[in-house]
Amino acid sequence: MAHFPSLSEAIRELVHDGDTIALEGFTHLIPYAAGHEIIKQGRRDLTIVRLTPDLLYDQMIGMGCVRKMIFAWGGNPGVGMLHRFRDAIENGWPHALEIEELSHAALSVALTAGASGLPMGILRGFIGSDLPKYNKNIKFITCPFSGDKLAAVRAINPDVSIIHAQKADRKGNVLLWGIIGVQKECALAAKNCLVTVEEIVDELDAPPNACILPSWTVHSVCHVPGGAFPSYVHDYYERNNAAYIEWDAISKSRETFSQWMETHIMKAKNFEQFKESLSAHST
Amino acid sequence: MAHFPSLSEAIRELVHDGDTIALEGFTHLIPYAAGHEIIKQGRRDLTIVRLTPDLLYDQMIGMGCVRKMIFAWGGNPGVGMLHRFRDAIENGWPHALEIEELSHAALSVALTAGASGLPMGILRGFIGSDLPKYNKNIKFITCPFSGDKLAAVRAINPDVSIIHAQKADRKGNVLLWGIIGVQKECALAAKNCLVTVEEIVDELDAPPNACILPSWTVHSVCHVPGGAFPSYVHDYYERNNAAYIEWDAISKSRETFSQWMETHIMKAKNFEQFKESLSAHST
Amino acid sequence: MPVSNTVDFMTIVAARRLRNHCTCFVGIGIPSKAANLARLTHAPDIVLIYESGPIGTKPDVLPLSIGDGVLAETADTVVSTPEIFSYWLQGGRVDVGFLGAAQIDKFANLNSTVIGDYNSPKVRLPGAGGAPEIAALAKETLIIIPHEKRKLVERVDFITSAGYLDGGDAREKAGLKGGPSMVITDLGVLVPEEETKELVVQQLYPGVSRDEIKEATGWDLRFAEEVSETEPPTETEINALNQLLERTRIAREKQQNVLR
Amino acid sequence: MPVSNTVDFMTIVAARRLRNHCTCFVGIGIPSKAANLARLTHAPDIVLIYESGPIGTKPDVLPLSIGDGVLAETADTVVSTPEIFSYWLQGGRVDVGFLGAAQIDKFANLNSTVIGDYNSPKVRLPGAGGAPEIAALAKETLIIIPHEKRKLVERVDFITSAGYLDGGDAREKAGLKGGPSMVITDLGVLVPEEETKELVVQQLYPGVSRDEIKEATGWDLRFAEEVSETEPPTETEINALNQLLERTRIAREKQQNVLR
Repeated sequence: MAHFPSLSEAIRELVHDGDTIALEGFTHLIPYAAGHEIIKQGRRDLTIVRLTPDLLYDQMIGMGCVRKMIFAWGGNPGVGMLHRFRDAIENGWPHALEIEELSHAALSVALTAGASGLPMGILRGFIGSDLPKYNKNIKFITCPFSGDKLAAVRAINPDVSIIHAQKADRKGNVLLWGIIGVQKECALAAKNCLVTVEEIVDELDAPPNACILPSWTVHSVCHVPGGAFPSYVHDYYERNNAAYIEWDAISKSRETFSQWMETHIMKAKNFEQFKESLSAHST
Repeated sequence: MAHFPSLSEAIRELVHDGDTIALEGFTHLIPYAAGHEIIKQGRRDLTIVRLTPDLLYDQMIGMGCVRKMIFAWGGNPGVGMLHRFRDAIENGWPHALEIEELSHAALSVALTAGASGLPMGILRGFIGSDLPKYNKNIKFITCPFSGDKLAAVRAINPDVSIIHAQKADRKGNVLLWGIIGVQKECALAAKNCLVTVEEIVDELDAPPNACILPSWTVHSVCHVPGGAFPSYVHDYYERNNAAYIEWDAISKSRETFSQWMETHIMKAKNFEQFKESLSAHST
Repeated sequence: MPVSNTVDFMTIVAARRLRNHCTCFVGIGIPSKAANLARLTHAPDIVLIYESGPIGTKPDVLPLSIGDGVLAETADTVVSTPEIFSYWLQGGRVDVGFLGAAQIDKFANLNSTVIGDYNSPKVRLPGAGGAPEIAALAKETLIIIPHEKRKLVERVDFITSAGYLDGGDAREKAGLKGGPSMVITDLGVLVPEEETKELVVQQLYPGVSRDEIKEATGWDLRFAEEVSETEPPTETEINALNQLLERTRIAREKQQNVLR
Repeated sequence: MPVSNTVDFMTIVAARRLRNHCTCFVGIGIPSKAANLARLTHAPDIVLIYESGPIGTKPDVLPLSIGDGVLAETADTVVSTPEIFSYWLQGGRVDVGFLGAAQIDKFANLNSTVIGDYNSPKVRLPGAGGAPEIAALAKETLIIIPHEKRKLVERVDFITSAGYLDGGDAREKAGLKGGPSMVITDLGVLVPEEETKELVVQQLYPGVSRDEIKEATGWDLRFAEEVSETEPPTETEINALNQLLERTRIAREKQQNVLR
């Protein structure tokens, strides 16, 4: 059964230096509040997993939390590149960053395999691509029936997966909807799963066959309304596109980045204060 | 885009002698009306696929439509054995029946592979079981990462899949809910998909992330209210358990079976008449 | 108040084995009765999973089939069949799997496929269903089977679902974890012996003798070092079971009236 | 009325290529603009699929990112990311895939991974995203890329997504079907030559000379036997695109006001 700790308690209990963690979300429902808490608690040597690393992973990389990133597309959606990611890869700042690259399809297969208790997943992929040359966790196998060459990718089972969802009930059953990405697979692939939610309600009132994580598959549920800002939560709030656009300038230099992180994230007591400090700054 | 023919037109167009067909449904939403139409049109040499063949496939086998059955569990749920299936296997009546046996897990993997454009699917299965000795479409492969022995099953792509659903809209988008079994995979694995529905509506009013088959994945939608009788349709009608219980006695001998089929199915003009003839019989 | 028959006794013994909060993969018949009895007595937070897709289902009455509407209506969520087997069973989320079979052998291998030769069977049985993967992937399996010589046999005609294979470490060597932890019959309870994995008698039901159970078994049945007499059903167990059965009877009658 | 810039021209040329009822796997940027322009003009029944999960989406305004709420709200259904790639793309249900890249070579191989050496890149690009499987599995792919010498190169630094590999039948021999059918730049349209699969100029935009396009290309660019001048945008196309862009601008402004 899920616990209901505060976010800082939950991160302290679940996320340790050296862990492999996945904070999933495909544009929608990105667990920013949880990611900021990891940065503030100063975790180190993390392996971070995500199909579409964006601002949050850029922040974690720039703050030196990350040893390795497993990913498919690391950019600022609709805006451009991730400068802290690039600086780490191209110049080793703040330290060298190891990477393991897949495609969206292959990484979702790897997480699905992880959720399914399989050691690998298979797909029609990577034929003719250079990616397998640089990732030993992509291999080719031959179908014993058709003789087809298929790509096999090693299953991924994070120590901790963190997602943001619309609702949990008081037992800790979690409901999410809209663009659900690979969150369910990611949650089920992990040893422990932490979910931040907009609301805790008496009854989920879930439609039949909805995307639900039963309470007993979730380690901790934290009530963090607004916790996906500046991404969005379907039926709750829209994406703050301005924040994504502004990130480009903020993150371009090490100095502006470090100062912004210090001012807005490190000094804020919690995520609510972080958002307030941004508003204050923008007016 | 889906067409909206009558059921008999749709079966005539889509189902041919020698085809591999799947009429799926896990207790719920079994497409009886469509199956009866296949029997009445006298199709022969069919390969029939289903996780849980029940009365409908028993009827098709007893009426001589079937050359081969691919399945995991052939019984009368909550009641007992399928007598026509047994008579075909044990005594070759009305003719010999070829079988290809899998488990529920493996057959759902095979249909999922079919839906996914893969030549095979993999699972942790069949180790120590005698089933692979008698089914050449189960093989073992070794995971190139972990060295684990995994079962591989050949993908299944029926010529036609037939399912029953709650609703379609006027474009032919199909919505089903409740116990959805392997219907979506089965529908997407097939060259052509036929759906019988309880209702055709202006708007599906589907909840987010519901189980939907878009119109362009469906060949034909037939409006057949009550078409899943004696199985059930969630939020429409309950299972007629008595019909399942009565089937045991009806199907026990070749004579009572043949007479019942003649009286109730072959003579009925359509599925509505079949149900009327049953009610008349039971009063 | 006596239990009405041995089926009820088997149900109660099986129910006792289920801990609260455990995740139980349930089939129809005695497994479903036992799992729901456990839920209504000592294990209110047990998680019941049916292979048709419902997870965390809490039916008031017993389903007649594995895909009954009542299972979907009272579930925490209903997923597809591919998902139930991949993410949930194969994903290692099932503590206890319940199995029945037409035959079991002394190493707890199960046959639900054929009696006689596969290609020209004496009796063609319904087949594997979900059993092979439940037997392979649940953390432990409980097996429920009537105690008859033709059912408890030296060697099954066909291994549908692997138990301990040839005994000893054969299962482990084949790469399988878990395994059958208990066989509940209508005479007593068998468990695999530590080293050999041969099924031996651990409990006898009140009034059942060693000779009687040996006589009803198709191999030279041995006994555990300590054999206990099974605790008779308590009043709580009997009442809860009777109420469940009564609710089920009423619900089915009502349903038939609606339909015909 | 002139088109406002070459991006609009590229959008319109790409949109023309999309047939009604075709299934189109769309990325953000020009692909999304072009696909929605096609839907609002000659292809009202085009099926748009975004890799974040929406199928049959009909946004009134252009999404800024691939997972925008407007895509989910107007879709026929929204599935998970694993499903979009397995059942929908790999399942063979995508007629046209749209791709961009940082580099393309003369056999239409695409690089969106690194400029320079993989292990110590000059420029680290965002990476593959959905591109390798779209390139491998869509029945055809359309590629959109600005026409610059450093982008259209003899040999890409890194093959992220396979085009025709070394040309000729190399792609087919590797086991891949489909392939790039058209490369739309801001100077013209290139297509793979029948035999060699080398990209050659099929269309030039009005006012673009052969020398100009050769000069902007990193290999010795050749021309198809018949090179046509691209039809200028029609008033219908221009109006539809301008209205779409205007609706998008207003919606984004409104959104920002809500948020800050």
